[in-house]
Amino acid sequence: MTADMLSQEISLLLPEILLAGGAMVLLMLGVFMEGERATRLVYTLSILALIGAALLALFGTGGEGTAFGGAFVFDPLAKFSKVAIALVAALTLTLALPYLDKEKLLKIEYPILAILAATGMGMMVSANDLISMYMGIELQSLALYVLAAFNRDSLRASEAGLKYFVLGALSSGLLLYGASLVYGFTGATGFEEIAQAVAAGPTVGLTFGLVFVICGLAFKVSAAPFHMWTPDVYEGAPTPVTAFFATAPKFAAIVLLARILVEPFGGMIDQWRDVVWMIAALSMGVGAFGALTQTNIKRLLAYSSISNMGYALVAIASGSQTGLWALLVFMSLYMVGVVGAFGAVLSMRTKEGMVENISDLAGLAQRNPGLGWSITALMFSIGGLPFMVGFFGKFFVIYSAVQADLIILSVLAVLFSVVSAAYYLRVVKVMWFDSSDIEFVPSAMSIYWVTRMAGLATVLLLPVLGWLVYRAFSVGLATF
Amino acid sequence: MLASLAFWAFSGVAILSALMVVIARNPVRSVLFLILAFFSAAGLFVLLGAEFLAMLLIVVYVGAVAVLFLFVVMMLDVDFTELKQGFLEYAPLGAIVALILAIELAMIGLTWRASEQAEALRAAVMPDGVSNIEALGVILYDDYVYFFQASGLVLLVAMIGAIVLTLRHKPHVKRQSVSAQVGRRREDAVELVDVKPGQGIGE
Amino acid sequence: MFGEIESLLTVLTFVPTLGALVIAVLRFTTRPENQDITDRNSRAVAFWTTIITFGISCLMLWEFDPSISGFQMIHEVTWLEQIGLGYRMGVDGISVLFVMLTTFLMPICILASGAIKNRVADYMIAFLLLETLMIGVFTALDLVLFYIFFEGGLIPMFIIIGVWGGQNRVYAAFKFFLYTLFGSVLMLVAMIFMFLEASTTNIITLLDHPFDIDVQNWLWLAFFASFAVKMPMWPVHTWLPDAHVQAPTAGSVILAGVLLKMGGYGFLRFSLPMFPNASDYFAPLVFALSIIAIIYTSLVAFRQTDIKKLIAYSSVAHMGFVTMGLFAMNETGVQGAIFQMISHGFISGALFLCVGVIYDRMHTREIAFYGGLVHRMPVYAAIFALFTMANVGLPGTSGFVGEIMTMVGAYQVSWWIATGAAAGVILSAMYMLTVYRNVVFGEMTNPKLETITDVDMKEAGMLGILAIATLVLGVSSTLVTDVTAASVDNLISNYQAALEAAAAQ
Amino acid sequence: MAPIIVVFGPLLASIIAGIFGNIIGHRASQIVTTFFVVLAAALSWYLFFDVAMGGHTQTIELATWMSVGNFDVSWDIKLDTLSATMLIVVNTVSALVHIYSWGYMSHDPHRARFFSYLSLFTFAMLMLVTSDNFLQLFFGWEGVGLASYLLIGFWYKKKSANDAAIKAFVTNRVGDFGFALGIMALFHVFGSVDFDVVFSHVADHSETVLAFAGMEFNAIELIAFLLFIGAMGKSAQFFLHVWLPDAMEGPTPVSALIHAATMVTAGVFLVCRAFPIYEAAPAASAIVTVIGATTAIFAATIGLAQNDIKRVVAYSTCSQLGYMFFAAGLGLYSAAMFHLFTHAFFKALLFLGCGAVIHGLHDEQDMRKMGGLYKMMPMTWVLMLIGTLALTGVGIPPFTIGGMELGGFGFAGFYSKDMIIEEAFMMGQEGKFFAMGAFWIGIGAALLTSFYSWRLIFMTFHGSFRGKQKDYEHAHDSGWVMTGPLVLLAIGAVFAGAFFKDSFVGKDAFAYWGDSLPAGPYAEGNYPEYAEAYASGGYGGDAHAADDHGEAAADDHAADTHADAGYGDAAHGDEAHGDDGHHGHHPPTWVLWAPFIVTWLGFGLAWWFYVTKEGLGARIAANGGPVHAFLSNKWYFDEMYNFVFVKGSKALGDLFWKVGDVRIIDGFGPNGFAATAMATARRVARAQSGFLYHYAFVMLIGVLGFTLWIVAGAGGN
Amino acid sequence: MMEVGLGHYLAVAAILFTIGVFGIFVNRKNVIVILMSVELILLSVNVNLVAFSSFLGDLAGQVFALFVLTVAAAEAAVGLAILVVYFRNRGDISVEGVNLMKG
Repeated sequence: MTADMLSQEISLLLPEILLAGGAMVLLMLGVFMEGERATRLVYTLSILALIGAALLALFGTGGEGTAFGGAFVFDPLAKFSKVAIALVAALTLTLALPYLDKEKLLKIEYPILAILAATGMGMMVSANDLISMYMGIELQSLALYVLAAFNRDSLRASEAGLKYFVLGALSSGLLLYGASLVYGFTGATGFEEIAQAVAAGPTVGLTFGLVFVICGLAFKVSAAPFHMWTPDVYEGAPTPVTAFFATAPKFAAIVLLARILVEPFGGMIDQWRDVVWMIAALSMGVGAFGALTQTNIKRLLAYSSISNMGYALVAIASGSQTGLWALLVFMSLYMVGVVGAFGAVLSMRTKEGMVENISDLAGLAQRNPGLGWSITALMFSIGGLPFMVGFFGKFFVIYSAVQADLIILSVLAVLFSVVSAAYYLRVVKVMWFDSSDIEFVPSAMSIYWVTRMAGLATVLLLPVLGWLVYRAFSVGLATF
Repeated sequence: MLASLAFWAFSGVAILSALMVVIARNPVRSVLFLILAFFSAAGLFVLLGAEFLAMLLIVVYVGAVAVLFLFVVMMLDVDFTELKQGFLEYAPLGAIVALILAIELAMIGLTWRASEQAEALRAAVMPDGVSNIEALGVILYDDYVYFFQASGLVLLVAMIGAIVLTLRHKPHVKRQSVSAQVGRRREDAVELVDVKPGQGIGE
Repeated sequence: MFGEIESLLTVLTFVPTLGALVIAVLRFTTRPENQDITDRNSRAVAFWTTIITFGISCLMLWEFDPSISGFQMIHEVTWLEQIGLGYRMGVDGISVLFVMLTTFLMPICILASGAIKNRVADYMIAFLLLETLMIGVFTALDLVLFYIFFEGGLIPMFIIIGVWGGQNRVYAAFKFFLYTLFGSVLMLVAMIFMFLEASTTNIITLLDHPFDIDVQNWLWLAFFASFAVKMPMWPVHTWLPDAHVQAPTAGSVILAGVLLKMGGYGFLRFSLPMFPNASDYFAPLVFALSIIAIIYTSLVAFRQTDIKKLIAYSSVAHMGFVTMGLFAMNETGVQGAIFQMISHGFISGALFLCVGVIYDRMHTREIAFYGGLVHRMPVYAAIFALFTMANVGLPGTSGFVGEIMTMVGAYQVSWWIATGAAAGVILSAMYMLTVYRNVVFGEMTNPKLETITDVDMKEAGMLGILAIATLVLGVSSTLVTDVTAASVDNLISNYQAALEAAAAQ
Repeated sequence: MAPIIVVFGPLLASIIAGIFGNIIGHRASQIVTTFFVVLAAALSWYLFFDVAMGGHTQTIELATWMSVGNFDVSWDIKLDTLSATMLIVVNTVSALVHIYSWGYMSHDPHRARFFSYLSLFTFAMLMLVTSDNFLQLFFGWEGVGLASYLLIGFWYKKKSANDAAIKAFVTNRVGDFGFALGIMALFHVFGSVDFDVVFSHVADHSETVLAFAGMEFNAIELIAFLLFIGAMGKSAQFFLHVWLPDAMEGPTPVSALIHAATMVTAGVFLVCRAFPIYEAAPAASAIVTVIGATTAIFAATIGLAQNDIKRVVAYSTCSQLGYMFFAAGLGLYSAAMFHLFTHAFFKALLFLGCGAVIHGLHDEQDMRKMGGLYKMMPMTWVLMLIGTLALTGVGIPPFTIGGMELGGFGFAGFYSKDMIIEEAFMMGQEGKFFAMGAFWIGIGAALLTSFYSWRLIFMTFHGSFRGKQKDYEHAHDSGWVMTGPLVLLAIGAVFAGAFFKDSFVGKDAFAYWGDSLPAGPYAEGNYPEYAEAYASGGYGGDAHAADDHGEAAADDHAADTHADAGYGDAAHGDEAHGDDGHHGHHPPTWVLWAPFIVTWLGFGLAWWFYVTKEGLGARIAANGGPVHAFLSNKWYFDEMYNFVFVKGSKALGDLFWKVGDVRIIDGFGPNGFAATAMATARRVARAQSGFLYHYAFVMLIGVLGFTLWIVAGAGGN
Repeated sequence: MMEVGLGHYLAVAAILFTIGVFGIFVNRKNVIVILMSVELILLSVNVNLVAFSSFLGDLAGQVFALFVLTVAAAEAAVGLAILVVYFRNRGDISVEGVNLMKG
């Protein structure tokens, strides 16, 4: 391996290197410069590091290609995902600062763990080998386990962390078992090699391995029946952490799942489609029904996330180029909604502290019209109702499903979307129809603007939707 | 023949001790059985020619992880008498699930045949005449340096995580600070106050 | 002279949105203590926006050439072109009048909202957005665009019902929203299927695209699920009475006047021309449901104790005539159905306004509460009588023309359809006259009514305009049918051609 | 211009009085409406002579109403003899009623509205009679329904008035249901609803078959039947008669205008107008006859036992309409029209006379509280007597003494009613079974008519007063504004029959009716030379015959139908000519005298019951035999209908609403679905127990499930 | 005594795996035992990987196992840290207590 080749390969990793290096530098910075100002500096720099990573992913890498003997790949799919992940992570980190400040949780470890998790996500979407997949997942997961329990003096947070960890470890076990079977039956860990082996004809063992891998990853995207942790962890973890959970890791995991199913196991679509089909249908169903009785907005969003991951899986189930770009468009638009929604949740602070009940939103549309309108738009967008961009996400997903002749699944998808519309509507109903005296204290600038902008974006993105679709479209073209 | 015998012995012990991990009443015993299971597994590794991993298993798992478990078990003051109540409630279901899984997986194992291309697809062919540890060492820092670095990051996260979660600065615990002791000056220790009669020391 | 304005329809569609934005700016920049000023300004802005919109729509009608059977004033903008979607607007003889109906009713609705005292700005914004979405439905020439407008309208309506509605408004709003959403999501799947089949969402192209006879039935059913709920047809009508009863007056007017017409419009635009064979195959089903709707809901209406609910049920019955006429698929039937929709827009709108007049004064819609209103409100009694008669389908009012034309059309298909519909005509007289008697005639026994005042100038003006429209169309139906004739002829001839082609195979 | 003024003048007046009534005041409203209607009446007499006598038939097209494909309907004014005749009936009676109402309604605070309604009614009726197509006719048809609804419910405070109004409207709607279906069927068969087009193509479709109610019918028969259902409703025939007596809740002038002279005769007009259809539809015509005859006797029986003075007259109207229908059903269109014409005079007279009585007694309508009024109200008494004589058809039939034929003479009803009865007999002679039945029913009804008419006179004007003495003392004849119209009507009631007999049914009938109606068997049987003269264009050889008949001749069918095929039953024509020769169309003398005899019999009976044995009737009523109860309760029709239709539809409505909509549709539909969804949601939430090991189970079971699925799939492969 | 083949090793791994699964099922009192069950699962994975590696003659499997070991150790550290935090807050690690959040 020559130095040229090495630098060429390393340039593909620049975003990850920036983040990992940044994490270490910031850790030093934070440890040696004690004090609140230093902590804030670390936060700011972390956000900048994430934005930098996004920019690097967009412009700074040395083209596309694989590195380290094919273990790492930087292709349009990875590029798209990394930009999205880094930006979303930066946004959620922005949302976190005021919250942590108020809740006396302002520690340097938070942003550092966040960017390390983001590094892991970058590795996930770039994974081109079972081992790199596993390492990426674990890097991300470990950071997230810690973040979930970050508010260590809170019983709920630690319970959330515990649940997340135990189940996450179990899912890792499943994933690994699957990976070991795949390795055993193909003789390789690299995706390209696996693809070759798959092309030669799937075996039962390989299928088993794949099913285990899918199950392990389904846990990460909180798809049913591996979703059970989601509501509890969303509820228990500190809200900014939940916001982070709901966005970037989901994106990374779903892209990873898509990559695995499409690239190495593309030849086994008949085998895995049924499984993904079932998982998708179950997720949509559980997400739709589970949320109906919720009173806590974070739990509600957890179920909403389960259901939306179901839609993402529908796109994956179609197993086509269309499915892939539909997935990317869907996820991107969904991210907009979720970031905004958690911004809204973070705005729910009264003089006594944070509130999380849906009923606390009562009368918001009147008292705080800006927030009220934003949440309304965001809810409709997440729900995929027309006129908001979220609709197009679902539209393309179903489009890809119909194209793949998954008619029943698409009908199920739309029917569950009606059920889930009920609870999005309930939030809107509480804000618009009910009234109460609860007064929220003005939220911090970052939360204020993120919420408002996300709300506006649900409509303002409509004209430029074509651009997004175009980007995703080219990713799809390049991947297949 | 001997190898076979060793296999049966190691695997038998591993399985039995694993079972005991699960059903032991006392978590301390569970940990100890876990250690036994790891030892046996290490034996299997040796049989498979993976000496380095066998050693690693003992060093890392037995030496670190299992001991960590033991610490935690003992540190957390758990009421062991209660712990096994309701044990049998889910056992039948668990047994059924486990049985089916075991049958399925064993079936898979028995159907194994290397993929036709497996020969060609091998990423790191086991070199002849080189010890296991050497062979691993050669590729670990070359072909697999990426994973090596990544595992470093994982460990960093684990470290940060463990610290951020468990480290506590207890405000009332007095610690020795050498620099503070050395750098102590008179002004820090003594304050002269001019006390007026009948007024006492007040701000 | 305005022929050059390609984007006339786009302007028309989005002018209300602009108005809504203006109000939103007003609303967000006003301090709470100046609330009443904002309210006043919102009303004014909303009113003038709707008037301007109406003016633009008149311009559109002026530009419209009824002799052309295809689409006119097409406006296209590339949008999501990679996958074949696009922003396309246009009108033909079928849609142009619905646009007019919408823009015509909107100023009236704004005026009729005087009783709304709280959150006026939000109310006006919701209405203006609703107008955009409604116009969009009728002008969209792209499947997806149509769907967006079609479904998007639910959101403002949901809020209108839920915020400014009556006692049980939450239930009604949810029922309205979810019921209609349920219907239309299946249509979405069908639309996507069509999109993939024809690889375009351009309605103009799709109209000429022959869909496989095998899939037509499924597609038809999916579209039917949506439009049948929207119409609403029996047995998926139960959302309507609830929604109507709970909605504020203007909401009811729009709901009955325009939103229900979207179902009929959908049949005309999609089901009939795009799936002719399936339409033919399912026509007996539609007829059966229409007749059941006419008779069943008329009988139910007869037993209502709430005026609005009664009128709502009557709307269901009248929409039965529409579906019956549409699927008769002859000129009389289809033109009659379109006419009936337009006419029903005026009549039911006016009836809801009439209810609104007394509701604003007494805050109840119970029939039993009223009685003898004629003593205190002679002008109101006269106007209400007129619309009662129009709803009954008295010749000379537009209600009759629509009913007779649809029935004549239906008779061409089969006697029993027309017979059932004609039986409904008897029942409509029964319930409308009964309610009229109980509300307006008789001794005034309720002392609370003694202070009730007659309609004021504004109310009389609104109702008067509608009355004139009803009567003029009643004696000169060609005003409407001439506009629609070319497009309907075209529709029918294509339909017949498709049936013949299928039969020839 | 004149036709337009005739038709639209009343509308204009109605609008002025209705909308601006409050502004211009009652007096001005009265003047405006009366002016326009009187003007219309005058002009319609002018048009009558121009059109009917002068033969200037014309059709004025005003505007297009509907034009969709073939369905092309315009607003027209068609003037031919039939419509001109109706014009004078309508406008004359209407004008007189307007004038009469000046007096009758002088104390009512809502006079402007009343006059507006009256004029509106007149307009609708005029639209009806001058229509050139079935749809415009339907417009007028429903328009008069509306006006009658408004007028019956004029005193809107009275619940009974409102109920009666609704009953009238809805019952009429039932009729209109058939009518509308008839129109649809017409359009289906003929592709047009214009009279000219339809009538000229009737023969083309004699074999056309229409499916209806699961059976196949001859198209023409079906259409004829459906149209007749409409006529039944409007003319209060058996089954659909229930609204007419109740309609007496309206002010009396209304009863005179609507429920005696004009609106109720619209059904007869319709049948006559559509006679080419009925001629081609023997079965439907038979139904018309049967229903008409049934109504004639049925209504008469009920009339026997009623105590409300107006109701008696109302049932009498019903009964007389029955006569007209059975005449029309037998093909005696001209006779039916003749009776319609004369009936308008004497029935309006009777109603207005009743009004005068009621007015004089301060709104007392119960005959049991009247009596001996002839002293206090001599003028009214005389006029009522004239009306009764006309109604009962008093007159002397022509008889022969010593080879000398003496022409009969009598009141108006004598000519028209006896003509119907005699012709029915003639038809029966020729083998029409139901015609003979109709004849006997006619005789019977005449007896009953005589009885109840005289009963009314005797109970009201003779004997001793049974009400409050104070009322009796204040009873008085009305002023001239009310009596004047009565006198004019009385003149009509006396002379209209004699004067117009020749034109309507006699020798001038051919020229009189022109193409609008066949002259009838009497004229054809007795005056064939006139027929020939007319057919050859010689008689009254003016432009009329040349122009219009020329046009009509273009369709040979129409001419043929008149000349030979006759009344759908060729046998009749042949026999009539064959047996009786030239002047052979004469019924036996006993037939001529039979009505005369029964009329006097009825008079005698009434005299015996109510004068000789005054109080006997009351005693019979008090003892209340089942027959009396049956009659005074109107054969229990109201109760039956109330039970079947009103209660039935209420019950059905409740069933559909509370069970269908609420329980089944909502219960299983949205609410059921919502409940299921919520139950599912609760189950999902319960599964989310919060326990770690549960979550792990679910995961592992999921894995197991998927692997099993794969195994099953692999096994399947 | 039959010749020991790959199948035997895989079977052992499978049994270890199922015991781990079984452990999660039967244990509803102690989180630590659940963690140990997870460790058993990871052990079974390692047996699998090493066995495959050996029989394929490919070192990648052993490398994989090596990283699994490493990560598992890190995981154990984090997991036990979380457990300690939870115990500090609650004073109990009974699994049945861990259901503050549900529904």
